[in-house]
Amino acid sequence: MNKPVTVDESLAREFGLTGEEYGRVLSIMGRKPSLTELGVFSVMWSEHCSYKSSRKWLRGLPTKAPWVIHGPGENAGVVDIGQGYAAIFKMESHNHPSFIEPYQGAATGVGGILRDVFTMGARPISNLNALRFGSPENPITRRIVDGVVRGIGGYGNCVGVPTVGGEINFHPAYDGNPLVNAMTVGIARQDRIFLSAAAGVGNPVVYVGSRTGRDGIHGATMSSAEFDEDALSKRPTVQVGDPFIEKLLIEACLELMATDAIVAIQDMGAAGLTSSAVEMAGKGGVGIELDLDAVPQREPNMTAYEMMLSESQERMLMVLRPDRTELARQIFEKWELDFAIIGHLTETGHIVIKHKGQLEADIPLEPLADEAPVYDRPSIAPEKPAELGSVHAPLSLDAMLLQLVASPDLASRAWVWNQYDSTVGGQTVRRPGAADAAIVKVEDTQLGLALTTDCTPRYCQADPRTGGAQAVAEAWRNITATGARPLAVTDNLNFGNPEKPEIMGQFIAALEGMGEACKVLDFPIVSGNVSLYNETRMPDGTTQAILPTPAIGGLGVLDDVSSAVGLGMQPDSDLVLIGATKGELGQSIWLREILGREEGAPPTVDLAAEKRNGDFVRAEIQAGQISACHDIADGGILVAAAEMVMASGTGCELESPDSGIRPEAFWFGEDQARYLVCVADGQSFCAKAAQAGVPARLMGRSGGNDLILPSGVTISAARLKSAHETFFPALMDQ
Amino acid sequence: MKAAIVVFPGTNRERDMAIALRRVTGQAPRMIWHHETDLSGVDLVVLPGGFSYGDYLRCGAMAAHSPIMGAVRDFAAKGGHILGVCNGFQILTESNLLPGALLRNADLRFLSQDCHLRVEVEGTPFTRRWKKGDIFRTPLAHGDGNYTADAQTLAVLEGEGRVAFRYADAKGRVCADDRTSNPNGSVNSIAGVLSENKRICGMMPHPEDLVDPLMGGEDGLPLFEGLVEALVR
Amino acid sequence: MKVRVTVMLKDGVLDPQGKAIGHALHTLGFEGVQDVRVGKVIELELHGVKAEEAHEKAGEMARNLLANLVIEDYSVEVVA
Amino acid sequence: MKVRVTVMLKDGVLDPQGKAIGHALHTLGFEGVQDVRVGKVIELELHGVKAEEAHEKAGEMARNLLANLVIEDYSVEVVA
Ligand SMILES: Nc1ncnc2c1ncn2[C@@H]1O[C@H](COP(=O)(O)OP(=O)(O)O)[C@@H](O)[C@H]1O
Ligand SMILES: [Mg+2]
Repeated sequence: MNKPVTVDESLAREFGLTGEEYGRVLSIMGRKPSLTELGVFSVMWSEHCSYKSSRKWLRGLPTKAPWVIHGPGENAGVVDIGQGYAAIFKMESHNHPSFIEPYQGAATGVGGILRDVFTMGARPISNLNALRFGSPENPITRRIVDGVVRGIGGYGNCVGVPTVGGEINFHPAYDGNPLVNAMTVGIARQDRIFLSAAAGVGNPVVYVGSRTGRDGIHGATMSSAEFDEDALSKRPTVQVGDPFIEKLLIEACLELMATDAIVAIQDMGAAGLTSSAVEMAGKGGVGIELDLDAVPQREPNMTAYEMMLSESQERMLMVLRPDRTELARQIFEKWELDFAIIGHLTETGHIVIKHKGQLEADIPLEPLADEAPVYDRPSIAPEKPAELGSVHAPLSLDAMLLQLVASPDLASRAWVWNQYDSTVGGQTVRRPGAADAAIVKVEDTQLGLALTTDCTPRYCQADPRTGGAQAVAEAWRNITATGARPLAVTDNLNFGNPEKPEIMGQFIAALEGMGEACKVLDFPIVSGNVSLYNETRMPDGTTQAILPTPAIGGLGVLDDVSSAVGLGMQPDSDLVLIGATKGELGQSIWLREILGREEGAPPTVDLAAEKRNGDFVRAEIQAGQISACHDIADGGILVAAAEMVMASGTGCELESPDSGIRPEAFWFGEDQARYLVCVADGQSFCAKAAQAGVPARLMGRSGGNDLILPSGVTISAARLKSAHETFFPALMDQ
Repeated sequence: MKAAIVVFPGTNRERDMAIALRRVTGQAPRMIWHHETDLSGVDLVVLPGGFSYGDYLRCGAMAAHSPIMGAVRDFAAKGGHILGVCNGFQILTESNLLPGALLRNADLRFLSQDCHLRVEVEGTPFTRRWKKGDIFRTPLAHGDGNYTADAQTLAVLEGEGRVAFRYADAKGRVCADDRTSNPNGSVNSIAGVLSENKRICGMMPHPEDLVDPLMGGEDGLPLFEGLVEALVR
Repeated sequence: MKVRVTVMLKDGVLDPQGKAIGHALHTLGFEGVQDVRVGKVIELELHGVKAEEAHEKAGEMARNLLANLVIEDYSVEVVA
Repeated sequence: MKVRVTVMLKDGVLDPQGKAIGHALHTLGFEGVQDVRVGKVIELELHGVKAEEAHEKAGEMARNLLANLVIEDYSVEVVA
């Protein structure tokens, strides 16, 4: 080691371990660990890698269904989509790096999640991203939005994976802690799926991809700590992404995966070489020995500690069949990528690290994994929110509608998605904005995937249990609204500091809600990621947590992709409202944007109604009875109708609301489990719905280019659009 | 028509192009890795879109020096037909097989959207299925599509009828200063140009991504059908 | 006054462009090229200031806008 | 030898990046900024050559690869 450092409890604390955890390290090792060993323990036992605060609760989530091939525990979830194909997908956060350096933070977030998917043998075919930013009024928000959007585009566009969907919210709670959650979906043949469990004592351990530099050392521990002023001094940990190398890595890995050379493969993500080596050997129940002299290095004089903890991007670790090593080398050389045999599997059950003739680490893998801390942290169950009292509309319906469609959370995202290549690959059937979920065809088949990300953090803040269930239900509904069959979920659980009992209480309640929704909707969770400590330390010493944000990434399948419907209003149709309306305004966008209040309980989530209504809608789409469909979410019925009009330019004339419900509650209430659909004959369609026990009523008739309110007030599609499209350009190009 | 698609490190729209070509020829085009140098038996060489060498330094600059480009030059010299789309267009200008250069988009952002093109010259292998003045829709996706050339070069291009396509609005109106119809700021709204013999065409938008009603239309198809017609042997 | 601000990636920060260019130069047959780093140069024409002040002002611009100090270093030079 | 190749857009070629930076500097309250041009700088470490040869070699690299002479000019400087 270059610098003589004393390994002791205080250094362990600096590395993010508690005194008790350090004690555990001492007892496992039976001696004082070396610096490199302490580094390995600290990253493996960080929140990011060990899930120590969340693991107990994640176990309760439903993860199984007949179509689930691999659930949580692999690099990404794998589901059967039919005809011998599998969809492989996962979502992952890059929140902290994106605050420090928005462009590179977001770009490397995309790069990282792509690797989790192609490491399993899938060709990535779509990216999505779920983003949360601070208040638009905060001057730094603009810089962060700009960097994050450029970063996502810069990486995704270059690697040639279309970015087809996502979501964006603004709220002051994210001022010092934006959320960047990236999701990748890939396709593989079911018989060509690659796992990470190493096998075969003596088999070579091979390193491919970019060289190792001093990037992001302790990135995993950084992303497990809350933010304070010191964040700035942690800046040298920023990693720079190289999407060009990633593209070569994808092609080279897929080419190698077409042979029988690979025994096991794992990307180097958070905690780099350490976590990939430990996980591969650990899962396979073997030992692993690495010789760091063989690691391709970008900088001179790197220490073992630095190499083991580096988070340099675009690297993979593989265990190969010894007789195929040369073949693999040739493939990687063709793609001009570094290829190095850096070790082999052993029968010791230890990870042994050698560098410059020195033994740098020798750790037994079993206790490193099995004795990793798991905490049952104290929690306080969230209080039920007070019901919203009576509220009154201060403005006319048309004025409120125009204000809502122009508001930050509802305004057009075209400025954003127009910077993402959404067509590369030639399989994008519905681009962003065209349907409730993006639709991508599976090349060489008629299969289609429906992809979406959803979460309504303000609901989760008011009532985490309902909010968690709502996020799952909305993803399910968005997939259903295209005609697709929802299959499975990936999640990204973004919360504050789990050491605070109220935050832990939010986390537990949100997971309960999610779990219940997944169960009732038969929509298992097959992969995901947890991001805790999303808090900002304020100058006065207090900390501000983000809104609880369990982002849900949903995936559905269409057996015949041409059966998918979009949300654009179709001409000369009856517009029908599916689902019951009480007019729930608590925590609605209307309440926040028009009255400036964030109050009340979120809308009720009735999972049985959700399922009944959704199953009916999907069946009718599949039967060719529905020509357009849009789920009703933020902003209620009127905003949904306006969105349908803006999407196609075709107008509609709306009927009067149900009597007994105040107009603002009818039009802007956010009651769940509802859809607006275009059908040929509304009367008979409603009768059919009634037979299925699904509430439905005629809502209007489409045609022309105007949205006509029951009062006769007319708003042209063009006027709606110009209100809708102002926000982003005005914020960003000022 | 025997088509070949050149693949450089970082090329990413070769599959889209292969789909379009297969659609019109009924056979899979040959995929040529940039290290190869043999183009024998090929009627059409396509340089597809993507980010060859990550678009580092300048888009297309490093690919222009790939081994295959020597063969492409010879192919051109013998009167071969070449289509370069997006990054392929940039590679053709960097190789001096087409005049001018492609600068960063005027508003400095990557653009991914549909645009309308007006066909400016008819009867070439690339435009024979259209009439002069026809308008078609096509996606574009690039950060550096802002075509420029010096005044003299422009005069030659315009004078010799070598501007193949111009950005226009849906009605065919061309206005170079208007970012809604000329999104990247190209001089004279130029979206595609031709070589002197009109056998080499470079264009920024992606007609290959609009050849299937499922993906939103077949507006790009005539380009490929025209090529098959012109190059049938 | 004409001022030139040069912005380069900090030592140790990966420079994907530099790496790719180095590789391309090698392929083109240029030998002996060891390390390639790519940066930006911003030339500013500043009115109404003397050399020293121009230098100072350009430095301020670099810190505020031209350089991303998280990953980049800058230097200022008064050219004319 | 360390050589620096600076590549700038030719006079007369529109430089939207320079314009945008000029605009942003103005918005930030920097006054007297007249003209802003943005270019690239490529720093090369060349082995086994003397200053003069390094200069020549770098010029050749610029003409071959580093600059596009249709739109750009370059200059070469031996730094160390
Ligand atoms: N919230 C969650 N729900 C379900 N599975 C999860 C969740 N968080 C993590 N997982 C699963 O735990 C495993 C480890 O996750 P992670 O450490 O994020 O993966 P990686 O090592 O690829 O970064 C993965 O299989 C992931 O899908
Ligand atoms: Mg992984």
